Amino acid sequence: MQTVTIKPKSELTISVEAENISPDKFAGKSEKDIQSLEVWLGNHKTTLGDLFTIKVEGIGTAADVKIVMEGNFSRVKRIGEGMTAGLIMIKGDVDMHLGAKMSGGKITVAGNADSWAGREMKGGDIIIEGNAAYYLGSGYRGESCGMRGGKITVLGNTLDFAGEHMCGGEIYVNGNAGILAGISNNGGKIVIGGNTSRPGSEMSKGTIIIKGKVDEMMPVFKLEGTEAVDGVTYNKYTGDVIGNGKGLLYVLV
Amino acid sequence: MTTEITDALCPFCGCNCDDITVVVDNNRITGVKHACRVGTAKIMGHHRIETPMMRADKKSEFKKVSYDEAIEGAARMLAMSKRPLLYGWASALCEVHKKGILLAEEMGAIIDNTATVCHGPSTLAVHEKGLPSSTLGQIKNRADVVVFWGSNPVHAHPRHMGRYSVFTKGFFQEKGRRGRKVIVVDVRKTETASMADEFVQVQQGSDYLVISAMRAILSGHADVVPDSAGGVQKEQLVKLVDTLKGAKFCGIFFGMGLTQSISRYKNIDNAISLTTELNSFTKCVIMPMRGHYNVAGFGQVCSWETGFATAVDFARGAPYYNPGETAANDLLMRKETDAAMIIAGDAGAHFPADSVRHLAKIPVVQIDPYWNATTEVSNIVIPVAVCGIEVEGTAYRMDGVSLRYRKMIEPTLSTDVEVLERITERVKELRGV
Amino acid sequence: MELLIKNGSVYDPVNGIKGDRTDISIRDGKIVDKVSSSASVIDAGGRVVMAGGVDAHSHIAGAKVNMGRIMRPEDTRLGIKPRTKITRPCTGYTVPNVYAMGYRYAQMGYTTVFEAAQAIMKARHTHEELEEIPIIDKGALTLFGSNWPTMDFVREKNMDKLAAYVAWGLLASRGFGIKCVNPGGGEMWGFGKNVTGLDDVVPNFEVTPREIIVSLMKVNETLKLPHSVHLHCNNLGKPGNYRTTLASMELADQVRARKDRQVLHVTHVTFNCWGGTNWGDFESKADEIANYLNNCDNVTTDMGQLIFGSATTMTADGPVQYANAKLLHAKWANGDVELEDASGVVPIFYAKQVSIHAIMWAMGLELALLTKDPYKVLLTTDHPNGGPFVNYPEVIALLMSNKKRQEEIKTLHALVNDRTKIPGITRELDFNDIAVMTRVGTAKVLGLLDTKGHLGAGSDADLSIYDIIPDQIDPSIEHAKIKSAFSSAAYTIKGGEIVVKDGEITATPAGRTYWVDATVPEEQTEIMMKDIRHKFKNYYSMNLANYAVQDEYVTHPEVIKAGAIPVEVS
Amino acid sequence: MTLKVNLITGRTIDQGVTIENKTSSDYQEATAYCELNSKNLEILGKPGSNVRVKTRYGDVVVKLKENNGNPDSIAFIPMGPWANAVVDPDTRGCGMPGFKGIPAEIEVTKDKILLMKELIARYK
Repeated sequence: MQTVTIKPKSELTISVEAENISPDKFAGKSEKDIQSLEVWLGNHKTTLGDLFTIKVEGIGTAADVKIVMEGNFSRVKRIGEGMTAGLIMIKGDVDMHLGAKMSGGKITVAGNADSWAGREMKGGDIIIEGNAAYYLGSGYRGESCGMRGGKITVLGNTLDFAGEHMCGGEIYVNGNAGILAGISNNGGKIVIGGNTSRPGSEMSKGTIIIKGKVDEMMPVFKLEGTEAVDGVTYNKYTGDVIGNGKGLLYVLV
Repeated sequence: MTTEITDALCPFCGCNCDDITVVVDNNRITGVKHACRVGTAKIMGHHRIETPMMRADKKSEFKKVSYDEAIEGAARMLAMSKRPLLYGWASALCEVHKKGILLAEEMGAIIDNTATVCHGPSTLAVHEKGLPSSTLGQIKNRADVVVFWGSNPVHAHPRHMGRYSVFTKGFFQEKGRRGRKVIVVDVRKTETASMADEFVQVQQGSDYLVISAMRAILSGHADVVPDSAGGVQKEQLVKLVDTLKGAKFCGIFFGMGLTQSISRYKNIDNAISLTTELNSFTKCVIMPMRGHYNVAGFGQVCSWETGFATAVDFARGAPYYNPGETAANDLLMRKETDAAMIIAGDAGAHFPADSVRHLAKIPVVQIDPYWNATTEVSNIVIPVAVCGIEVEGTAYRMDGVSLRYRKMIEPTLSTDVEVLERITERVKELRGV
Repeated sequence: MELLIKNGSVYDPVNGIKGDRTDISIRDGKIVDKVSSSASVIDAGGRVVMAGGVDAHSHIAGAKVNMGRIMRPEDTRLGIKPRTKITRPCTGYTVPNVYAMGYRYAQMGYTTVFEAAQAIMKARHTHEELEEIPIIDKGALTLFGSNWPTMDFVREKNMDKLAAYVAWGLLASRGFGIKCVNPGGGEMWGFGKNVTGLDDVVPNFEVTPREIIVSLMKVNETLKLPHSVHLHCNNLGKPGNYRTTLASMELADQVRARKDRQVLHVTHVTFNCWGGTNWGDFESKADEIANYLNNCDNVTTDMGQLIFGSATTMTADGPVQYANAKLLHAKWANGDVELEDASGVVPIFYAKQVSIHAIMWAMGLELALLTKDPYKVLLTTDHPNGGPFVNYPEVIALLMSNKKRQEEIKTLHALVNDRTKIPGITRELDFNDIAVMTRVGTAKVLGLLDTKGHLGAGSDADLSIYDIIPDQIDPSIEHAKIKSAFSSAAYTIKGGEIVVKDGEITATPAGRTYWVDATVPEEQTEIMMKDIRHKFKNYYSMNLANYAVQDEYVTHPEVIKAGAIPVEVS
Repeated sequence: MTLKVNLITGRTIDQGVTIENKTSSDYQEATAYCELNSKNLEILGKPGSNVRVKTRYGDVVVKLKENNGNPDSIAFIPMGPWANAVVDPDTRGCGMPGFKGIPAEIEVTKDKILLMKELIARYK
């Protein structure tokens, strides 16, 4: 087991690009090695040790690495980007691109996550106890696939375009989602505990379950009757009909 | 001595009219023919900033300084910055854009243009769906159905309908206006809507639903479409789809009604899909009504130089692009920007209060011929010659056709290119590159 | 400035040098017979030396290339490289930015590249980009095949007016030669339709593709243009189109070349040698095309080789792009130009297990290997249609190694065995053949053999040294080494300057832009211009005065004189 | 009296004519107003009277103007500093702030319309 504890040295206004905060990058490294890993503060190249206090106990492979982040990381982007294993526990807020392209391991956030959390995620687990902003588990500009695997859980709310271009994996949002959740869903599963609007537009595959209210339904779904999922009765829709999509949209009756 | 310049180009809107006659008397423009009111006003000119100005804090008055002092001050301000923003560019020529991108590279800056509050979302939609479009002459020669969706050319592009889309005659459209059906889709009954053959009034923010309903109808799924969508009766939508399908050539022109309302770029994404799908039945093209005469040019230059159309972040030496993260308002709203250069665009007037509030707090250098709202939040103001009137160079029309602007009169001030070259040289020295 | 390249294994087919150890002398950007003892010396150490690569068909600049970039940020983010002290930042794989375009060609040892299509009305844009592409020399072919004046003059059978229009169009676009894409189809696409063969009549213009092609070939020869007509055949992208391609090639017999080159260049044949009647019985007919080429001497072609992975298709063939977008459910850009043809851009992913793609992969190779004379089949990927140009070394390795081909075939959809001849072809090309397909042949096809494609005295000092010692390598077995050596030149020398060393850019001089200034009698131009003025007054959306590309957009011009009347030598 | 509206902003020809002349009274004339249809307008007063437009994001005083092309409860302010005092800054992950579709309240006021310079001075 290798435990790495990270705390901010000062309040940040400019976002730090810190894809090096990842079990894969820390594995087997000493405190000094980790402190000297490169991060970018705007156009200024600096080191992790320059911006954060870092403590390391033990040593291990990526799967054995546990990164504990204490404090406000709302200006630290790309934490856990591309990680394949291990654990990151963030006891505060985080900036954009949390766990982007990750394929394994687990990230937990006690606070809120900014946009693009779990972007193009392939596997692993992200749990956000607060809110997530825009483009939760989405794709990158122009790509046809966003999230492909893994699981994202948000205990609070999320904003627009959650699960955009999802090709696989699961997103669970306890609270509300903004507009166009699951837009262009190509095979992922999205469950929204609260309310949303215009869900499932252009979906071709996959499932979206909405346990709250849908403010505005897209006029592109065919009502197939009602169906019970886990003991709850939903209106079952198929669509988006424009592309003869085979998506399933369940909305609480 | 009075001379007349014919076939001159208008440096105002994305129509880039190239049939203007300008009367010049003793290096002064004394008359403009063929241009619209907006173009005439721009070409005839306004009150100008005459010399560079500086001030230590934003609340004090400006002091007149030399170009040398202003450029030195600007370079020092920018060289110190960790998150500089270079914003504007729409009223400048492509030659200026190239210099701007080079400066952004040298400084590790973010460069963004006014499309970010205009057709930036259209670019995001093009990433999703492409852009089935054409040059404007295709509309002129062929279109028998013309749709203005969330755009109001009577106000924003006064000669568009006359030159390209509605009243003009063309090879296959000998009757001009009488041979075309004009449809306006908008929230308000605008002056353009009043001139249309059909007005489709949508509920504000509901264009996305309307377009999806039309696509469902077009693909033979009218049965799932409810009685009304986005405030428009299904009956009218069915009729509208029939009209578009039945066209020989249909041109759709969209504006801020789609880019700025809720759903943002997904509105355009959806409209592009509608256009693509209409091509199974007829010929249909779609085009953004670009605002400034060279806002499109910045997108072109930035794309070939960096690979990305706008909102490019050079902080790490290689271009990175992600509007929502790297666009001007994203950064200003998050208060990340620590110095800004605003050039050929007026962030002070056209950004939301929160963004302007941040601009008011950080060092700002402005490069512009005119005193505007950005001047009010600037520390250093460097006046320049007016591109397209006093400076020659390239601009791109809304349909992507590039045109060369000739000089109408000789400039009396430095040009954007000269100022940027000097700032870049000095920034390089200061940053020790 | 003098430079001596000693001890290279030189492949210079034009001058009869086939791997012999030969010294190359360079002075002031040109190859000379001898240099003084004070010349700088590069010891090639027995490594392969060839003239700088010449590419006659690649989409490197202009409206549709930039549309490819704009619509594909997912491509731009590939191949990202920060700036260095010498180089600007690089981005993109299938649609690189202008800097990557120049650097990557130079890194492969290429020094001259021609953009394959520009509409006159959008030529200014093409040149804006060409100006920004570092290092390489370049030029652009101008589209004429669906232009209204072309069709009007063909209908009137007035070859004088057509010749005058082509000459004027080349000047207006600063173009290098006549590109003809799906002739007639571009106009019909204006109303969403297409032609289906050489004899369809284009409505309103009452001409056929056959008449357009033959007329353009005729005026091409009247004008004695350096290059021939460069044809993208009708019916591209449709199974069974090899018949149209053969019929188009036969048209070359109707016209006699007035220069020492082909009458017709048929481009990216991978997309035009399709057999079968639908996607189910789709098969390669590359052998039929090769057979035709083996029995004719007035037509040349290029491969348009398919490369597995991501590609961005872009062409003036508007209707085929719409069909592609529909078939692939892909994003689609369309760029019709008033009175002047169409265009479209569609991304594609070529997958080894898709039978159509596997068969197409074989087609380009079959064409190159079954055609006896390498001068008749140039090496291209029709960048970025078949795949990005950075994969030329992969194609070279495939052509030089049957072993590599067989290894590759094993990974492909099994139909490649039944629907193509590639499994049974054992021919392996040698360095001399490769030099022809990538240098000499291309230069000859373009009509630039005076100064490009060879290492004789008087030629441009453009050359490349590859880290291959011919007598110490068996390309058939060591194909990976071949690929890697051609990917990353040991030296690229452009105009006598070392621009690449050990695969890294060392200097970024500006390249030149070739264009053709063809003269016709003034009265002939004046008669033709009456039609043109009428079209600008009534149909174009811009004024004639603002149409032609100004000198400011070609700051390093290399003007080739041609024309219907003798050019006075001053 | 307060009127609840959905606020949109956008170009007008006069805004275009004066856009490079922002210190002029013509520019203020062209942009510092709010259009409502006559039915909505009557609730508040007469064309030409001053109103305060308030949103979650700020407030601004502009002149009331009649435009019967507006449907009920749609208010329009030409793009510019006055409109931008009250628009929604959220770029919704797309870089584009909310210039259209902002819930707003309009009330009559005796306060004067700030000059462009004064309006921007509020941000310093």
